[in-house]
Amino acid sequence: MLLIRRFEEKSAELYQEEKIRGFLHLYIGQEAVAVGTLDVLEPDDAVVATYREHGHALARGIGAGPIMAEMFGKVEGTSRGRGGSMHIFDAATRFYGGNAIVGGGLPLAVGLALADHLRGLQRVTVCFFGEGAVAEGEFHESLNLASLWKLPVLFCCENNLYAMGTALERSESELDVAVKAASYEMPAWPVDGMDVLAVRDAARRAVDAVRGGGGPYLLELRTYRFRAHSMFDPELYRPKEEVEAWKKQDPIDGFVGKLQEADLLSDDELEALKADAEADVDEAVAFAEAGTLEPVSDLTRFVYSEDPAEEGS
Amino acid sequence: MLLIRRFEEKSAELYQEEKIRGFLHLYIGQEAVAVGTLDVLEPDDAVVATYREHGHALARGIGAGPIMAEMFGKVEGTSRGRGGSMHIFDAATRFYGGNAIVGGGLPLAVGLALADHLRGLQRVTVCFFGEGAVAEGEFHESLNLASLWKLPVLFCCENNLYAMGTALERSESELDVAVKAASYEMPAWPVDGMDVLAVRDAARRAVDAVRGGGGPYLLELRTYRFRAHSMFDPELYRPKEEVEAWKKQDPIDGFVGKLQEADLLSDDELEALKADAEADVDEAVAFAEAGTLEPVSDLTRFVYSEDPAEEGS
Amino acid sequence: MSATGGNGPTTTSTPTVTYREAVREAIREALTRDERVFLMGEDVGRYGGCYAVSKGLLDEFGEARIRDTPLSESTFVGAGIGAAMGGMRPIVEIMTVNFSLLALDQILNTAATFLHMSGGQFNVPVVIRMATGGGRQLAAQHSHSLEGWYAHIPGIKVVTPATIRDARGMLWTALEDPDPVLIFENALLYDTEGPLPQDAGPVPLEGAEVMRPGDNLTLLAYGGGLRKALEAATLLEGEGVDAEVIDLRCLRPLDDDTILKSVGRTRRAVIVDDGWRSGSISAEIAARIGEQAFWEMDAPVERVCGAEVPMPYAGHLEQAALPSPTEILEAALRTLARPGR
Amino acid sequence: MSATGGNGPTTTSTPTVTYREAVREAIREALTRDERVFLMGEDVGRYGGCYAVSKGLLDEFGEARIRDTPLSESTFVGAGIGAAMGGMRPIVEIMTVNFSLLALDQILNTAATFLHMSGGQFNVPVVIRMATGGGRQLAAQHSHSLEGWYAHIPGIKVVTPATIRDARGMLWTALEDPDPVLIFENALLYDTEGPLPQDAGPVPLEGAEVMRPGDNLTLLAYGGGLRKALEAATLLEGEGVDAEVIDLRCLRPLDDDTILKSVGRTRRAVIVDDGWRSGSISAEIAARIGEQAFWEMDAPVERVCGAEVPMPYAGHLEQAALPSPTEILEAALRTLARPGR
Ligand SMILES: Cc1ncc(C[n+]2csc(CCOP(=O)(O)OP(=O)(O)O)c2C)c(N)n1
Ligand SMILES: Cc1ncc(C[n+]2csc(CCOP(=O)(O)OP(=O)(O)O)c2C)c(N)n1
Ligand SMILES: [Mg+2]
Ligand SMILES: [Mg+2]
Repeated sequence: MLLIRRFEEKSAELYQEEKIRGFLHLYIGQEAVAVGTLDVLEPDDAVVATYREHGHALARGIGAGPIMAEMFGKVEGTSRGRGGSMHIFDAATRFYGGNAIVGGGLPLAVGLALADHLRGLQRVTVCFFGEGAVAEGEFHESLNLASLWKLPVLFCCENNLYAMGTALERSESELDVAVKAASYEMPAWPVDGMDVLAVRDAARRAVDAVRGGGGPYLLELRTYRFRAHSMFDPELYRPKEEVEAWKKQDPIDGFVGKLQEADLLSDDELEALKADAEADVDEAVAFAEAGTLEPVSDLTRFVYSEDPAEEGS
Repeated sequence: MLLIRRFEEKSAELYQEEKIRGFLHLYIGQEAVAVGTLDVLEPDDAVVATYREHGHALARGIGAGPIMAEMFGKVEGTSRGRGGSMHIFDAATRFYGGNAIVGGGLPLAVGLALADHLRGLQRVTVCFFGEGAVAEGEFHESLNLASLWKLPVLFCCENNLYAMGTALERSESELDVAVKAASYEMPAWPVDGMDVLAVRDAARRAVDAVRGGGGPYLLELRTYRFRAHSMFDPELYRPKEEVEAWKKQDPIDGFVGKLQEADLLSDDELEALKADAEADVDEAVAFAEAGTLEPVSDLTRFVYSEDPAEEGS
Repeated sequence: MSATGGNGPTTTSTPTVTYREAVREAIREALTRDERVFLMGEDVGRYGGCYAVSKGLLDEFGEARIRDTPLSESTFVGAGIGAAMGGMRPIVEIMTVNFSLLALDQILNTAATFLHMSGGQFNVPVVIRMATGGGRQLAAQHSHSLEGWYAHIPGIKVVTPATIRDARGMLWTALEDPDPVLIFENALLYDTEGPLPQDAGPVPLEGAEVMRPGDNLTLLAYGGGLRKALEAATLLEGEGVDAEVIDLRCLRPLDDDTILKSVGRTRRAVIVDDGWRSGSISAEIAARIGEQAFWEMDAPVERVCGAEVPMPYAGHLEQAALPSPTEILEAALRTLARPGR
Repeated sequence: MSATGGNGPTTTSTPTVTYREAVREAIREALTRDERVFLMGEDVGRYGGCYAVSKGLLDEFGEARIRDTPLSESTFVGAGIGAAMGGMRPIVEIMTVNFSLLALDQILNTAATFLHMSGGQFNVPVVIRMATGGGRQLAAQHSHSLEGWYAHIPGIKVVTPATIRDARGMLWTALEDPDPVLIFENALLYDTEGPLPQDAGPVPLEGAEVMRPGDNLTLLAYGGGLRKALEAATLLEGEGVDAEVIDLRCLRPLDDDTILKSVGRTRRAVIVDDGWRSGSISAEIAARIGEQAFWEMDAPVERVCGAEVPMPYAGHLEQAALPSPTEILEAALRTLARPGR
């Protein structure tokens, strides 16, 4: 979580410096969700995320360097600089983006799970999306299909209360996301998304059930983004006090507090961890800075596969 | 109901004779739904239906002649022969199709209701769709939006158990359509769609509530189509016995039986009614036969409005 | 012409089959040959396919591999994309192109972009089949010809099997292709018949084909338009005109070479396109001929396209809205009447 | 040129405004002028619009008329269509063209067909606005230029305001149009500035416009491409070439007359199109020039289009993927170097 936090803070700075361009969506405040859920996955499980996915990518074990290089538009980036912040991909950890169409990742996750189901593999696909995506038709279609076919998907709805500037109560007639899952006969429960241990516990139970063949599950992870939606957002839609109140529930402070109460983390150790994170991020930036740009002559590469023999994944 | 039944039987014959072409979806078996619901509407309420809409059009009071002429492709048809069986429209009775994209009519109905809401009119929009449409994303989006904005729509799901050859349990993880409505905080209840009086009672209560400003309602009308999905369907997907069993619940026989039990309808009266229906249909066919074809030179009319001054509806 | 994928000159019987049977046979072969292949779509199983293409396959291959889906175009297409990335080789059937608009986001924003967005990591070997075209009085929401429109999208391939051989042979090649392939089957072709050698096999996806050689002008057509072009060529023969007819076969990528070789020789061309004229693939072809054969052409390229109108139901209007052999004939005579340069 | 809708020669001040302000002012005027008008879309209210276009309008006009919608593109577009038929005059905002694919079924199968399918009974006076275009490093799912592609659809009109005046003046005309109008606002234009007379009013939707007269060749452009064409014209001036620049303004219907009048005189043309080249609107324009001005042209029509690649994030690649003034210049010089006939 410290790494994600520091990585995101640095990204914001680099955006100001115009090293990072395009859209940048920070994960600050929501770290416990990615860290808690992805901790319980096996290496060959699959992850589908959104444009707000740096945290998930880092928690999945993708290097900070390649992610940063991606945002610098460098060949050394996770997607050779062709994707940018919103499109982190990694075949090695089965990280399927980085999807920037709200709701677009859900059918994909259903399909990945269908493949596992048909191939008889005991793998799980975890699909992250915001509560804003719940209003999209694809949410409905995907939950129905996954449940109907009993596919191994864990749907993780990160409910940070806002979709850009639209509060949940302005987009949903029924506010309880878990209630919605019931209309697909899908088990679902809400989780305190600011408590990494609670998230991990819930995720473990859900992932075990999914892997065991119980069909899909849905977790509603209640969280909050501390920063603006993207770097363009003047945050007219929510009171400063609300943000401040949520910041009191900072997932990192909370977890550190618990560890320290239990005497499991000394101040020195904490400082060392922070220094590690800082160093990792610095190294990532250096890696990105040192990266190279794809030659313009390669512009139209990767529109179609280059060697039919290397097909498949 | 007698008129609809006879009209549909005749249409099937005329299809064999190749007077009617394209797709033809018969309403036989489901008559009580259209008749029962539309009976309680006011003249300036709106109706949105599907490609299986002859029954609704007739029950709404659109003439059998123009409907038949439409299927003959004649200028005297409801849509000047440009729509055919699947696209019956009528501005006078606010009958907005005749929509042949499954689920496509729902957003439209929401919009018509939104207009009434914004204009402060106490009108109701009734939207018919099959249970197959429930799986479409637009069902989800439309129910949510209508409920969120408390719009005056009555959603009528005609559950005839099959979407073409796909039985409900093969398309839905949760079979109870009314349960789904709960996830939009929308009141909903199931109705015996073979009993025209039950349908009318339920529709009256629902329409009154909607008109009173209570927001949208959903009725699940449980019914069955006695004929094939369309004229191309070999009906491989359902056992003959199932069809025969449902035919014992014929909505017309049932209603006639009730009337006769209560001594409200003599055999002679029944025969007279049947003869009337027969005569009406014969007249409709004659009207259609006598109709004219649009000149080919007018092919590209109605792509854009012809006189900007006649805008609006 | 011989089936491109045949295995040498063995003597085999050549039964007459319908286009429908050819597609079914292609699906059956794929299912038999590769266990990663499965068929998914609305009513492909119990109903037997809305055009009876997959009739019998459920019994033969079972529910796991012949999958009826709910009415959820966006999601089952997206699931096909996901399954393809997950190691399967799905054949996704969208009943008709008209409903594919509901899945267009998945096709354009996911299938067509993933390889690129992931810097080459994730290719999408999905095959999406759909029926297309008008001509059966199905009116404005069931008669689109959008295959040429789809050809605008980089990252996908668009093929339009117009012959029994291609109906039989393109599917397997499409399944072997590492990238998304959209197969458009003109619904009017399903009942057409023709000979198909029993050992007919895969054919290349790309490459236009000369179906009838000729010297006086070139008729370019695809999908449902090919028959009409061939008919027009016969009519033209009656007028003493020797028309070359080319089946484009693949709309993305277009085979510029074959087109240019032909028009460079005949110096006159008519393009037949069921799609609405403005912004149709016929425009792209005409533009390319203008760009690459400007000085070779003796007359403007003629386009015989669908009328720019939502398809009317009435039969006589619908026929007027679609290209006809007579219209092609007239266009050909018009272009031949031009003075040349 | 003077604002078409002006009310005679009154002396009014001409402040400098941004394109964004011009659009906002147009919306504000429409809301003020006609109580049937309302604005609906994602984040148009509290957030102030994803491009800050509608900032302040919620406070001014209230929740009933500035309606934030859930993320449900298909349904709120469909609801706009329904509301239009129900007597209102909705302005539906889709954040960007990229997400409009989710609503394409409603646009093509409902908005564009209803008038026809109902035999002229139900027209659909809906206005749908959306941002379009690349150039801001938003990568493959957020950079489409599909306005030319939309122009394929009969039953809708497609306009591409490229100037402050059109940003201000097209909306009202669109709202008065009885049929669906799609307004594509290139997102790079929102920050551009220019003079706008305080009494600027409605302008016609249709009709291309000569933005810079010239004799040597014609540059045809629209939307985000217009600036580039004008820049190229300046560069060409440095080379001693006098280029005419035409703003197409409306992609459906295209204004053949203005185009043909110009190219008939200059005999050489370059089309600038941000969209992917194959099957772009530039192809249609080139095809029409070929059809209608075959003997007038001295050289093949050149097209400077978007590269056929999902948009890459990296700035240098993205710039290479989009038409640039330099590329236009080169194409112009290429066409001028042709021998002529
Ligand atoms: C289909 C679609 N519509 C609109 C957008 C623009 N958009 C990007 S993020 C966003 C908000 C999504 O909110 P939510 O799902 O809650 O995720 P969060 O940003 O809160 O993580 C919107 C509207 C989009 N990317 N895709
Ligand atoms: C979006 C879309 N997908 C598929 C079809 C083809 N189709 C026409 S009717 C139908 C079945 C619909 O079933 P249901 O909604 O239950 O209505 P019913 O026919 O039973 O009245 C299908 C799949 C279509 N018209 N639209
Ligand atoms: Mg959110
Ligand atoms: Mg049904």
